[in-house]
Amino acid sequence: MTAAEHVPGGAASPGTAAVAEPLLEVRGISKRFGATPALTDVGFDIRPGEIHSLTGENGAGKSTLMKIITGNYAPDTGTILVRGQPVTFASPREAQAAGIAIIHQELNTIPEMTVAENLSLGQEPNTFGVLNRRRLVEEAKKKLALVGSDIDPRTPIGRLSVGMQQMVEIARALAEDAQVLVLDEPTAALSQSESARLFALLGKMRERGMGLVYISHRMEELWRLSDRLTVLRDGKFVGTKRMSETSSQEIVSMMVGREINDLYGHTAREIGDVRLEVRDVAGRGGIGPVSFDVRGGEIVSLVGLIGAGRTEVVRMIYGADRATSGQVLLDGEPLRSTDPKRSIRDGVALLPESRKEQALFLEQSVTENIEISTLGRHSTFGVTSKRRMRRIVQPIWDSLRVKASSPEIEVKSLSGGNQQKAVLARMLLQQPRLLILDEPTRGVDIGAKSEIYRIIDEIAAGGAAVLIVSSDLPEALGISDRLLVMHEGGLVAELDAEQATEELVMEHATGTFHGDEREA
Amino acid sequence: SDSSPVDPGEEEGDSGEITNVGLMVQDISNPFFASMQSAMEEIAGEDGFTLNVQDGQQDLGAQNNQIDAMIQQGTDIILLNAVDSEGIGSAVERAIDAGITVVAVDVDAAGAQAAVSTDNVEAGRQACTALADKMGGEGNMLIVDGTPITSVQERVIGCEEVLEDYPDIEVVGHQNGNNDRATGLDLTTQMLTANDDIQGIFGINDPTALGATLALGQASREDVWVVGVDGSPEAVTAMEDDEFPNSSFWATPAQHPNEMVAQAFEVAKDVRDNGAPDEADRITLVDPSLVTRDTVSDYAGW
Amino acid sequence: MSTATTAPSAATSVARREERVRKLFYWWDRVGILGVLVLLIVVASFASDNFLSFSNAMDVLRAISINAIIAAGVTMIILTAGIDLSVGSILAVAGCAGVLLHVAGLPAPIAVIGGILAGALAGVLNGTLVALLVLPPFIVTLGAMTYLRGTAYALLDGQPLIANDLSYEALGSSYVSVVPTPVIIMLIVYAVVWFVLERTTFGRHVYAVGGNPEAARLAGINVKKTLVWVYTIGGACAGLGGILFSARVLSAQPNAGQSYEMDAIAAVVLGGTALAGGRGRILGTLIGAMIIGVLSNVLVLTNVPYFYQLIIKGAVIVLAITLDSLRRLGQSR
Amino acid sequence: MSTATTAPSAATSVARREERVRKLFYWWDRVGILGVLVLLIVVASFASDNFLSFSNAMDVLRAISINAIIAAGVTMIILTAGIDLSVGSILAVAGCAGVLLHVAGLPAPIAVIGGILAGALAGVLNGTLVALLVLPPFIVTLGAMTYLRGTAYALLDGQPLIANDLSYEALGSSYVSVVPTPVIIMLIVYAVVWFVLERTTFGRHVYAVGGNPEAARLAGINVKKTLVWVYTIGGACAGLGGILFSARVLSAQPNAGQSYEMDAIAAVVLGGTALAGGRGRILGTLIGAMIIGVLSNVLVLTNVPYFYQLIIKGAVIVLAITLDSLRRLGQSR
Ligand SMILES: Nc1ncnc2c1ncn2[C@@H]1O[C@H](COP(=O)(O)OP(=O)(O)OP(=O)(O)O)[C@@H](O)[C@H]1O
Ligand SMILES: Nc1ncnc2c1ncn2[C@@H]1O[C@H](COP(=O)(O)OP(=O)(O)OP(=O)(O)O)[C@@H](O)[C@H]1O
Ligand SMILES: [Mg+2]
Ligand SMILES: [Mg+2]
Repeated sequence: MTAAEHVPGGAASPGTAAVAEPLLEVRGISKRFGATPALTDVGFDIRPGEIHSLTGENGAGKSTLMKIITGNYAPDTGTILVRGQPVTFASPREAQAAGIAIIHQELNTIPEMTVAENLSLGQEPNTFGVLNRRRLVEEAKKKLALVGSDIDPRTPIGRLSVGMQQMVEIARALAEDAQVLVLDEPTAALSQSESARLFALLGKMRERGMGLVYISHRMEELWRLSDRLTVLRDGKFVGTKRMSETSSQEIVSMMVGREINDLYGHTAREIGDVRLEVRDVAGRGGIGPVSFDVRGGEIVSLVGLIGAGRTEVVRMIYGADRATSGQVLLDGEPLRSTDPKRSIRDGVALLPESRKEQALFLEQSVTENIEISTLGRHSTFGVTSKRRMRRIVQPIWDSLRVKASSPEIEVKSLSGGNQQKAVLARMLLQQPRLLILDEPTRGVDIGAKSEIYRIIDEIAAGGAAVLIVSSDLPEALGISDRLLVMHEGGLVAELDAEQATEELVMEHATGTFHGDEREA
Repeated sequence: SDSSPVDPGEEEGDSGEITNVGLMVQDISNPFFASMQSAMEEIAGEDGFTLNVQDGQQDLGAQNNQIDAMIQQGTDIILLNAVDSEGIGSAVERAIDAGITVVAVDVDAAGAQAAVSTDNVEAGRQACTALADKMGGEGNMLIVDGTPITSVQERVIGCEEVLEDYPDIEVVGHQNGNNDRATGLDLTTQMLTANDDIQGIFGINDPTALGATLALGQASREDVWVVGVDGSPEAVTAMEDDEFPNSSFWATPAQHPNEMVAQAFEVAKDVRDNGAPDEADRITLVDPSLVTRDTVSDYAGW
Repeated sequence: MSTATTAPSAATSVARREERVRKLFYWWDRVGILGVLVLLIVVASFASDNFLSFSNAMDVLRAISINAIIAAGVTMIILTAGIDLSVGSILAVAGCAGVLLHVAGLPAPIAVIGGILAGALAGVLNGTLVALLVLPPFIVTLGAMTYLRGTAYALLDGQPLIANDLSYEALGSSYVSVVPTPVIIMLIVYAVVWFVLERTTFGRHVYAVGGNPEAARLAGINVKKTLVWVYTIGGACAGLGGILFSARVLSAQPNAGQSYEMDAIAAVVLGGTALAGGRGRILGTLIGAMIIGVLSNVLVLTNVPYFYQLIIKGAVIVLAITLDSLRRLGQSR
Repeated sequence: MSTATTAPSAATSVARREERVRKLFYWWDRVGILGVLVLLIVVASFASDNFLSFSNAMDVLRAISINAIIAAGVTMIILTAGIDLSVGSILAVAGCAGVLLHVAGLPAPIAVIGGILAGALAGVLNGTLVALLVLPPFIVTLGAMTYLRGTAYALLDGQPLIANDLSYEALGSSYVSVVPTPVIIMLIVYAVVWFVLERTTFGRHVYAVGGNPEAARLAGINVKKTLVWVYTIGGACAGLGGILFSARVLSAQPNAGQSYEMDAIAAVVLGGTALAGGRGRILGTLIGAMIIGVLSNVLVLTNVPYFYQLIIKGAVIVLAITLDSLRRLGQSR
């Protein structure tokens, strides 16, 4: 683990005035949802010119705490102080007026509207209700300039990448002269380069004396950005530490209540014969042609910048999208790969990139979500049995250690990481020969991550070929045997994970590599 | 009052030749109006004009639009069975301004040059007189009403008028259906549950009354008599004992849609040749003739 | 329950109690509108002496049977986030088909099956347009409502076709012991649809397709096939409704079933199925249909004038959904 | 366009060209169904000699004016992911209110405004139930459709109220130069709604509420207020429709406007507005209404028998949406 080598940002930052009065402070906050206590007696504060990180397992209550601070929920008990003055926020608007803004975990944009319209939402420039469209665009340009972006404000925001949309949201918050900005897992859907841009921006904001709350599950980001760090567990306050006075080990054990020694849980796996052969597969939008192999028992990561085409490639293998040319072979047999149903029958499983949009049935129970792809296998003449299903689901449920009262509850009431485990359980039930995972640990806490890695490793050890798309470089390096680097739709490098470094991967991924060790 | 600067009807002119006739009815799925259609189709075949039949779907707005389209079409005669006799007035005026001869059929239409219509109030009177007599002037009865449109309401008015002369008959249930068999059946079934002691039922038209008859059959009720209005073929079937043994259908005042529409067409031709009749002769009222189980064998039908 | 068994650990017993509470909530969440129905029945029995009798109960059930059968199919369609406005017209076409087959001299089972198949066929067309051409179901079935009505008229040249000796008359008017046959058929339909939705893979697919079509596709569900089947079943249910209708009125009525789609959708939505798809229960629909049926019945029994019936009916529908929604709000607090 | 100006740099000219292409696409995306309308007009003018005349064009526009005005309001409601099934009944109530005010001797403007206000009031009730009690719009407005119809009947005791000297008759039957007044009113309504949707903050809020209510709320938009207003405007539009209807038929008709909600929704959806909300254009609705109007008109003109009219009408509606969807599919490739 390289994270510990980073210099804690706070130590060097001139803005950190330990004596400064907190911009915002909460004391004794509790909040229940029905029978579930989401927060119990939590305290937290944020000072000018600091980045205060918040971390903890999925479902620890981080988002809930932030929603209370920003006026989305009312706390059951506890007080909120803004610059020492007790306040109550009846709505997000009131919190905004007090200089507190939030970038939510889920995007809050309106896809059909333009960037400019999204930026001005709720406070459109107008005279007696009539829009001033020129000012709308001008103001949008100014706001975008705050985050150093020059996108055309007239583009429908839905056409932008998640990262760009997030920049728009940040621009909106900055333009409202926020003193405190909360970012709830902002990098979960961002590429390396987009994250870098975001971090630079956060640095500037800190220098300007803003207080930033940064929520993340990524250890290296926490180290890179934070001045202080607070850990929540099961809705309770565990502790606040200055980064200069703590260690990775300590943070992890604060989060999960135990130590995680080997995050990636590598076992000695036996690499078998070639299972997956991708031959000159090309798709729309200048993707490919790409060719590569994955062997049984092998874990291969597909890395690259956002938009490099990794998702496209794996979707074509799975048959979710149509390839314009090329061939895919599994154990020597050509995969027809025209639709996912067929692929599943042929032993291919795909964990899609976006769990809410592409994987989950939010209104349905966890069990129903897990069993959906294998119903046919576990039914007699199309008739299913609840008992039989439970018997099949239970062991997987247990082994994944999903944090929920019962497998019968609706999946939407699970935290993000636990939802991801439910999707992974669906893949496991398929007992695939080829397992494809697109961003398998996006938004997942470190405890769950280590379990997911352990499961992936087990599947590979069972002889399956595993292909992972990951934007989390340390993860890709840590878990895989081999890395395939993509750049602008093509495969540009194949690297041995043992020898590769983050820097080397980035050089290939950005197309700035000039050495001659290219293998692919 | 319509000051249309464009008057397309004028170009066609009133050349004696009839090339285009429009027949507008309120509800074509009712056999009563379908009978009008087939009668007119026959005449169209003989006289060699084009017949344009439009269904008003019980919607005054739709009939307005249909009249406008007929004006465009250069229609010579409109035989109009209006959804609402007064409400259609402004559209009739437009048609007449455009040089079309408009004759109302079955129900009057405000502004029409002439009308051939049944006396619906009289039909209601005949039906309920027959029923009251059959009930022996005493007992409880039901009225299965229909949608609130002129012709239906007039029948109920006629019926209630008659019932004032029968103080020993009480109307214990009065519900509105959709002038069809199914709602007649459903409403009657439920009203029979509410009121055990029933001797007679008046349905505002034959489909409704036949629905009531089915309800009685399905509830195995005897000694209850049903009357309708129209004199439709199904009512005839229901009254012919051997065809429909359990039927409690007693009587229906027959109206003659086929004759009525043919007569209306003759009146229209007359209007074109000799001008509109004066107010006193504007309406040709056709009295319904009562058909009962006793007289059904003499009834010619539509 | 036996106290003789070895005492379970405290933890297990708490878990069991929680499980029971959870199940209760589960059940209540699904059939909560039942409370509204019960309330309505109580009010109705005060309003009319004749209401609470076995024969009136059967009247109500018979009166709702056709709407309820149609609504069962519509429930499945709405679960996939679709809608079917053509069920009323399908009913007419199927009734006409059934009677025509009877008139053509074919035996009763053939006529009945023919009618249901006619309905299914109309559903296949709806489903194909919705699934394969990805058209909005609202417009597809609005179009179908219009052209199928035209077809029903055209089949019979616009006139009702009376069939006093209808071979399958028994379906409409006979009794099984003391229960009217249409009511029995309705209960069978609900049992079957319940089984299909709750106990078969196809049922799971219906919920999945309605909940998240993209996820369903990636999970290996043939979304298009599922949709075509759902509309086909919806059509078949409406077809069965048409057969029962014709058996009840002993005739083919080309104008039968007008605006039935609204009654069916009202039953489905009152029953708690979300128009957005993926969430709802078939039992709720039955209760929704009963609410509408009881309401109509008691208004007739108490001889309320037509205009006021409309006012009361509309108000009670809004009230019912309000009560149901207050319950749900209370729960989430 | 002038070539005399100093030549712009190559980059600017490319940018300008792109801007033009972008605008073209924008436009085409919004009014693409226009192509279907044009096609229909071409077919219609071959089918009937009487079709392509100025006076017939005015007839078509006058015939659609009421539906189009109602549909304008319904467009706003559907943009918020809602629906309004009660517009037909609102039309009846508003017409009755207008005529009753006239009969009571009040001057024309008061009667007209009174009718529109009656519609708006019904809309306020719908909107309040939808927004404040978070009830499904479908059921709320289905209930309203029923109780408002009852109210219209009750207002007039079921009888049409004839008013041959209606003070605001001119709204229904007069001309402004050669254009019928209802058509002018329709165009004004569309201009206003277009302006509201495209050029005011309120319009932006309507799209936002329909596109992502949670994001709208977080951005400080008063979602509930927006919803109440939208249903109110929808009610006012239907109320205006009722006034025009009564002016056209010189009477209050309590059974006016039945099933008009379907025509209005059909126009909206044909016009490209998504029932899921957030996406659509008011101009599309006008074109959708025109498609329906041209279709009805040409079917009467060509003397197609009634049953076949229905079949053709249904089929053309499905065909229109198919063509439109093929265009969209083609575009996304
Ligand atoms: N609206 C809600 N209704 C009911 N329960 C909720 C709601 N929101 C959150 N919870 C529950 O409250 C707890 C805390 O959730 P929260 O979203 O704050 O966790 P988190 O720390 O942000 O997790 P993650 O890292 O997965 O985002 C969880 O158990 C969650 O299931
Ligand atoms: N919503 C979108 N609209 C337009 N183009 C898109 C969209 N999403 C992706 N693309 C384009 O598709 C191509 C491949 O994207 P893809 O998502 O496969 O990349 P990726 O390497 O998996 O990146 P990511 O980290 O986003 O998953 C890129 O050119 C990208 O710009
Ligand atoms: Mg969170
Ligand atoms: Mg990707």
